Amino acid sequence: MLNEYLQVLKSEWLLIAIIFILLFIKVGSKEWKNETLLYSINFLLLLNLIAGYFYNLPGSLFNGMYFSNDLIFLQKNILNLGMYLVSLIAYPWLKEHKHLLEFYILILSTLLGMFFMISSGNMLIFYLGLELSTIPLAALANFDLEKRKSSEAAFKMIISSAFSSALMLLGISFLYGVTGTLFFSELATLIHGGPMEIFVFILILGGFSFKMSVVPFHLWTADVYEGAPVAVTAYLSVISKSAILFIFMTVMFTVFRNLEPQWYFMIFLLSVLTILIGNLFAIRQNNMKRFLAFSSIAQVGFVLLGLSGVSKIGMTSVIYFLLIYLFSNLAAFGVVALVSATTGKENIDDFKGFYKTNPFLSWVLAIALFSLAGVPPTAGFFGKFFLIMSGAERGNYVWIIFAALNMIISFYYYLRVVKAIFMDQNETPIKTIMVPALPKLAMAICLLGIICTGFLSWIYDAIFNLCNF
Amino acid sequence: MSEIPLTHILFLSTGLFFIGVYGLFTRRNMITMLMSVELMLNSVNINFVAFNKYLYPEKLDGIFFTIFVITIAAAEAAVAIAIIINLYRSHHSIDVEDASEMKY
Amino acid sequence: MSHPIYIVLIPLIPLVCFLVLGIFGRKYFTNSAGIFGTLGLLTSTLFSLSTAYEYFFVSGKLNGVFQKIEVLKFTWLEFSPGVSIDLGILIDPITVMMLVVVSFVSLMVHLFSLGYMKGETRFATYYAFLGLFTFSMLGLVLSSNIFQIYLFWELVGVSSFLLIGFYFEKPSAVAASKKAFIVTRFADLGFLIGILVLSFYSHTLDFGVLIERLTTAGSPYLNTINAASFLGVSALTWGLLLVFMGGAGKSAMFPLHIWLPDAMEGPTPVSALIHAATMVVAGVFLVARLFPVFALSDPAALQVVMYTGAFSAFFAAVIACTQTDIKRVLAYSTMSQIGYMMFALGVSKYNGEEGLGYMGSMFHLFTHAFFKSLLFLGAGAVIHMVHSNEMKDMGGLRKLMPITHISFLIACLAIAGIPPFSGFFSKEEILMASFESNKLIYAVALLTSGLTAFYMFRLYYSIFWSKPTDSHHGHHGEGTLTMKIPLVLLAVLAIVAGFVPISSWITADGNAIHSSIPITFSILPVSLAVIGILLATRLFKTENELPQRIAIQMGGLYKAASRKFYIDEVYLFITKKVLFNLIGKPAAWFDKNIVDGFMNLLAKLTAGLSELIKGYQSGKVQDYALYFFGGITGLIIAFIYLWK
Amino acid sequence: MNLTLFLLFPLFTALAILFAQNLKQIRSIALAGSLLQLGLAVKLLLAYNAERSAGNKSQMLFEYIQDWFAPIHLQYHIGVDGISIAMILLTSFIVVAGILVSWTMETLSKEFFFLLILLSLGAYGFFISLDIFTMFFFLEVAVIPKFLLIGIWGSGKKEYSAMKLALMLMGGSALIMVGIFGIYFSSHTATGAHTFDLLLLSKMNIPIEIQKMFFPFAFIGFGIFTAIFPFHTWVPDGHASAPTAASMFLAGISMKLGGYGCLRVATFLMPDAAHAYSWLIILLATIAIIYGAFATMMQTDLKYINAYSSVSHCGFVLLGIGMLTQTSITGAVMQMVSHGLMTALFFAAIGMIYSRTHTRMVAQLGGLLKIMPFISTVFVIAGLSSLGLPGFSGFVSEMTVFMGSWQNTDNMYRLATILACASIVVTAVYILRAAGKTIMGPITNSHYEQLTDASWNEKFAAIVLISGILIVGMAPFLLINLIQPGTEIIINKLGVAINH
Repeated sequence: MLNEYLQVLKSEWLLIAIIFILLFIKVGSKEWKNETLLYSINFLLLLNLIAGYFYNLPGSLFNGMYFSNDLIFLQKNILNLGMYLVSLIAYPWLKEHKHLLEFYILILSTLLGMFFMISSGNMLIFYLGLELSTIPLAALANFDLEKRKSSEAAFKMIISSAFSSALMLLGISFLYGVTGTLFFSELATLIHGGPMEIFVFILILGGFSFKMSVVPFHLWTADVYEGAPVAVTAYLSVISKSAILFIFMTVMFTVFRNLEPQWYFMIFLLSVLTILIGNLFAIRQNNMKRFLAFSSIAQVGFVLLGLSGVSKIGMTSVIYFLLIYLFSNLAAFGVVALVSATTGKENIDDFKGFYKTNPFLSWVLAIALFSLAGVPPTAGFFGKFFLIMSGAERGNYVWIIFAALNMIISFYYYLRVVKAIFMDQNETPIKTIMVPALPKLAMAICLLGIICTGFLSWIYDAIFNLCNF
Repeated sequence: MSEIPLTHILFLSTGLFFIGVYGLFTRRNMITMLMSVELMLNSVNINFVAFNKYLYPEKLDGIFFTIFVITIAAAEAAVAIAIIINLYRSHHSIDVEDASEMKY
Repeated sequence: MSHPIYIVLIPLIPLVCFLVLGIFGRKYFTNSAGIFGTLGLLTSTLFSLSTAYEYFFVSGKLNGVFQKIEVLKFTWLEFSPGVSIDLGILIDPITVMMLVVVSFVSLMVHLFSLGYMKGETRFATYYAFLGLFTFSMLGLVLSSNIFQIYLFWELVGVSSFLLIGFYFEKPSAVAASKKAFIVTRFADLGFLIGILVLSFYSHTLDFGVLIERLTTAGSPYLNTINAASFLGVSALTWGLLLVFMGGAGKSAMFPLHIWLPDAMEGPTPVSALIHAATMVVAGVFLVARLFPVFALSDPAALQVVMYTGAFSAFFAAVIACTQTDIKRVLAYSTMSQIGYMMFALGVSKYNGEEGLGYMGSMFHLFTHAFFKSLLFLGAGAVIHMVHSNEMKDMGGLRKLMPITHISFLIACLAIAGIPPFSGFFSKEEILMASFESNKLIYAVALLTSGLTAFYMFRLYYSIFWSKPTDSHHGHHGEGTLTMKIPLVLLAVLAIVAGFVPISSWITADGNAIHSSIPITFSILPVSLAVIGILLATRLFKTENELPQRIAIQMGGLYKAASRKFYIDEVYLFITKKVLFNLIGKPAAWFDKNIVDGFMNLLAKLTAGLSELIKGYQSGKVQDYALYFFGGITGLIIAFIYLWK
Repeated sequence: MNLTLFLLFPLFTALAILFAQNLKQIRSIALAGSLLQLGLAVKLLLAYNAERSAGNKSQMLFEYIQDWFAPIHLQYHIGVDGISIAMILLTSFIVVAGILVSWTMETLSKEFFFLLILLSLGAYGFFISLDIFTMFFFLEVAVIPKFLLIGIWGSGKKEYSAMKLALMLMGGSALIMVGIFGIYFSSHTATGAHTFDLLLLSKMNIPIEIQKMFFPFAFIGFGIFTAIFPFHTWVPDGHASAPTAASMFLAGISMKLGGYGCLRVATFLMPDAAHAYSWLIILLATIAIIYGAFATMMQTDLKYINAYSSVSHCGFVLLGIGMLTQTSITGAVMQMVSHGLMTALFFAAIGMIYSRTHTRMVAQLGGLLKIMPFISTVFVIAGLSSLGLPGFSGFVSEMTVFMGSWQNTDNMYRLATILACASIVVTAVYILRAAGKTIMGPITNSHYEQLTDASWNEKFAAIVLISGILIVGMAPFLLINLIQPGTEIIINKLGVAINH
């Protein structure tokens, strides 16, 4: 029995353990050098990542409030991987930072929240996880205390997330009122598409859309991404997004399964809007982080498209895409983080002539962008292709053609950056940057992921076999 | 004494909620905005409690939920206030209009 | 047959010359190229002569009729079953004759050029091109397949292009070569489409089969092609006329003749070879090749051929009277003589005695080749000496260059049709044939022959007489031996060629024609010729102002004639104004602004749209919340209205 | 014969280039790699002929199937027939020549050659794959190298051209993607599963209304790659701005990807729709031919001249495909090969001239024949073959297209054919204009006189291409016999389409 509590909750326990270790170090009187701390923490995270693959025991606890299965373990592993990479690329920024322990404590607690969220079987746990994964992030967004933008971002984030969770709670409360239960499994059977349920669903969908930054609930995204420290932005754009998408899929496919025809229609509207607006805004950005923010918004539109084909393929494709997206986006952010940490430059124009001085970083960034744009031979191509394909299965070709045409726009702005890097002339290019070991490792992993994930079809097959649709 | 029907309570909570929404949209002062959010959360709490009491008295899910909501609201408020204070340091104002540098 | 081996060699040897000289000439054959090419051609000439002997005297006849013999054939490019380009060799009287003419004249030209082109920097290249041309021309005449003939047709065109543009530094030469190529290319377009039409209905490209299928009355092919019609004209007529268009282009028939005079920009021997003896008669050859079809199945098309030929003959003669550039005079006379051949074909019938015109045409082709190339080579010699093409720079050269003078005179007499020179006989046949079939044509022919005599002797006198001999030309003599030999040889042929018994060899249906022309018939044309000569003598033998006066008398007509009746201007208008300004420019503009502009417009629109909606991200958190709320309500509304 | 080698060789060449030290090593590696490819291609040809003469009647030879993404029945399926072999040979020829002409690429040479090889990899992959997904994959692989090649090493308004090319090609792929999905989801194998497999798809009959819906996507999509009117505007800018080798690859290879796709995917898999839309294809093709030719006549920049003439010549490809007779389709394939070779040769010549005179403006050039005879000869040969002179490849392919087109008795089709024929006259006009001005005529600029003629590598490159042109032009039956079986199958499918 106890053993079960240990194993089913293993991932959470590990995180908690790490968090406590860090807390002890924090309260401990001994002064640690940042270097050593960072290396050891990254080592711990690596262990955590590796440990994630062993002794996974599927099961459900707290009479169904918490449940976990192989797919969820996989998702947690993906998040762990992301966490590890983020902490690697955060290295140049944290090296001089005096609060790095707090940073890790907070960010790991958000990860913990996400774990609980994605393996929640009950609205309560889900809500707790959601908030736990949000509130510390707001604090993190403000982590560069002296930066104006940083605090503005944090404020925007906390307020709007509070608002969104309030609306979502309203929905949940009505749901409770209608059905009298908060358990997913029971809800799934009790919902039959009555008007009240639709209303509730829309409220909850709004909450999700806010977190996934789906238009028109996305407006906080760009500002927060721009203001927050790069590492946090990366974390936001990849990990919390993936986490929320995981749970969103579960909720959509289990709880609101009976509303499927209705929500297909809504997802259609939202996705079209998201892709279009995301692209249109991305075209005109100059700040790298803001640009990536909007591009990630557009990506979510595609994810919705893939998700809309309510099928095992669709589910697989979404997870597969998120994995690839994690590699690509983190590679891009890795470069941006390094550059902004060393030179403080974050604008696309600053990257003009970047190739002359930093060929390696340029290639990493370029390949990452190609992968985001979905160009072969990078994995992004496979990810996007399968997403759209699983959407196309429904035969809604308006949507498909729309998405396909928008790929051209997205292609344009990704290439714009590539053009700046490789082709544009610049008399004061960014000076040659010496890449530290940890970020280099991160980039290497990301590149490996970008190149290989597409060709290694067994990854896709594995996900497919795990998907319990 | 006759029982207060559920609808009354729901009216109250809904009203409360939209007062909160209105406050959030109109108030310029960040603290006030935060308070309006709390208002909304509380209206949700009322919902939960009411539903629990009137419709599903045999279980206590609603009540529990309420407790958690209150807790989290407190945490949220704490972080938010901290952020606002920090923002005040840099902006020397807690007027939301001033915190709109990043746009477009 | 015992032919094949060396018949194949006849065209191949020049090809080898071309390849060797073209690739290595510039390095290794800077001086020996001429010898190399000439020897090569000598061998092919010998081969073709022996072929002729073989054919005419040994193995050509089969029970008294000359056969079409397919020596060899292999499929080169199969379009669809049955319809394929086969490279083959077809031997029949006209082929053999052309073989002899082409290889011989080419040999003469090779020989002549040894002296004429001496010291040219691109001497080797010149001989390479000559080789290429000879190869293509021989291939053309040997073709057994209509598409094969088209193939060599193009090659002939390009080699003529290369040779005309040989002096590529001279813009005029470049322009002339372009003109020649493009005009003939345009004509070939007709040829090509003609081939498409004919091949589509007869399901073959092979001459033998094609002719057989389109001539045997009541054959399904013939019926279908006659049944099919476009704009009220039967497909057969269309096909033949389009093919004839190709022929007209190469043979400089009106109105496709404009390239020929300009082509004189090329080296003079080249003009002698290509633009007098061989390439320009390719059109005649083509019509002759398809003659059975013309004659048996489609007289209408033949009529067109006839009238075109007659008109061109006369038209060119008139212009020739007014030109002052001696090569241009010769060019127009060539055009006029080819006109003769054409309408001779036009007036002819297929069978037996009625095939006189055909025979005459071939006869004239044969004789004309010799005296016209002689004329050109003579002119070349003159130009070589005077370094000018203009009559006014010449005069009184007879003492300085006696051999040239004599040979030139012979040639003039021959072309004027004075007995017993070769031109007389062939011309008689033609006149006879036209007399029998169409009096109008006969009249035109007579008139033309008179004019011919006149302008030829105008030319002759103004070169060799008119002025007193001035010796400043005499700095170098008449030219090398290699230049004289061809003149002499050709002169001899110009005299004796008339006695070759063409009539018993080359006829439409292969049977010999045994018609003798009554001496009385010859009186009229000969006397006309003599009158022409006398007139020329009166006007040009000695310098006088009579010609100017007459020119002024004639006024507009003379001017028009000397300006070649403004045909060039018309063409210029069509190409420059219509093609370039009315089609080309708008197309380019449209592409740049409309098509491309549309693509750019899309980009601009996208950018503009994103600019338009940027305010939506206002940076105020309350607006964000508001939009959030709006999104929720929007979804609800959308759901209520749009769903179901 | 393992076709995967066609992917591995370029791959390893590219990797080797990454580890090379200096230009010398890089280019020698690249050349070695490309020569190996050429050898491999020839070996493939021989092996193919051997198989066929051994009586192997199967549609595709050297097939190899490997499950890839099992859940969606996606396979790595490769194999070749005559058509693809012709294309592979073309590619290998051009790759060799392209590497040779960029022999002295000093700036960022490593990246340059790497991208070139990558481009060729995409082309090879495209031609050997028998699975629509993999085809699409390789088609897009080629896009990015093009973008970078033009944008980094190009000239003139290179960024604009590169971006335009990339976006328009991306638009093409977007359309193709939609078309592919349409085909995929309307396919049902024996097991009821969907499939991307070309051969399986060709066995099953896609419902006609679905064909009619998706044929335009596929055809126009691939058409954009082969410069179908009105989506051809990437061609002039792209070719003009690209460095020589890139122009050669673009016009010589990647425009052929489109034609091949139109044939293999659109027409072959959706024959009914092909019949239904053939009038449209022919219309667009004819417009492209005529209008491209006339637009060319107005150009003043040699590269623009050749680019627009490519538009016109690729019109023949589409015309041949649209006419839907075996002869015409065979002609289309031949035209692909011949146009690939001669346009590459043309660009090579232009590049050589440009690298010496530093101008491509017809007006500023003149009398080059005197100064650089070899290059000028190459230029003239390219010109003559592109105006369809017998003995060069242009003639046979164009004639085949014409003969095939004429087999359609419909008057409008006949008119289209005649217009197409007429275009060869216009071609003559602009080719001779260009040649007459640049090669012939007086020398316009005195300092041209001390310019040098072609260096050995340039000569080698030119000779490689010319020999290709001559082989096709002199012995077309070789090419025809190679192609015929392939086109026959396509035609049979089309015939079936008419009947049912």
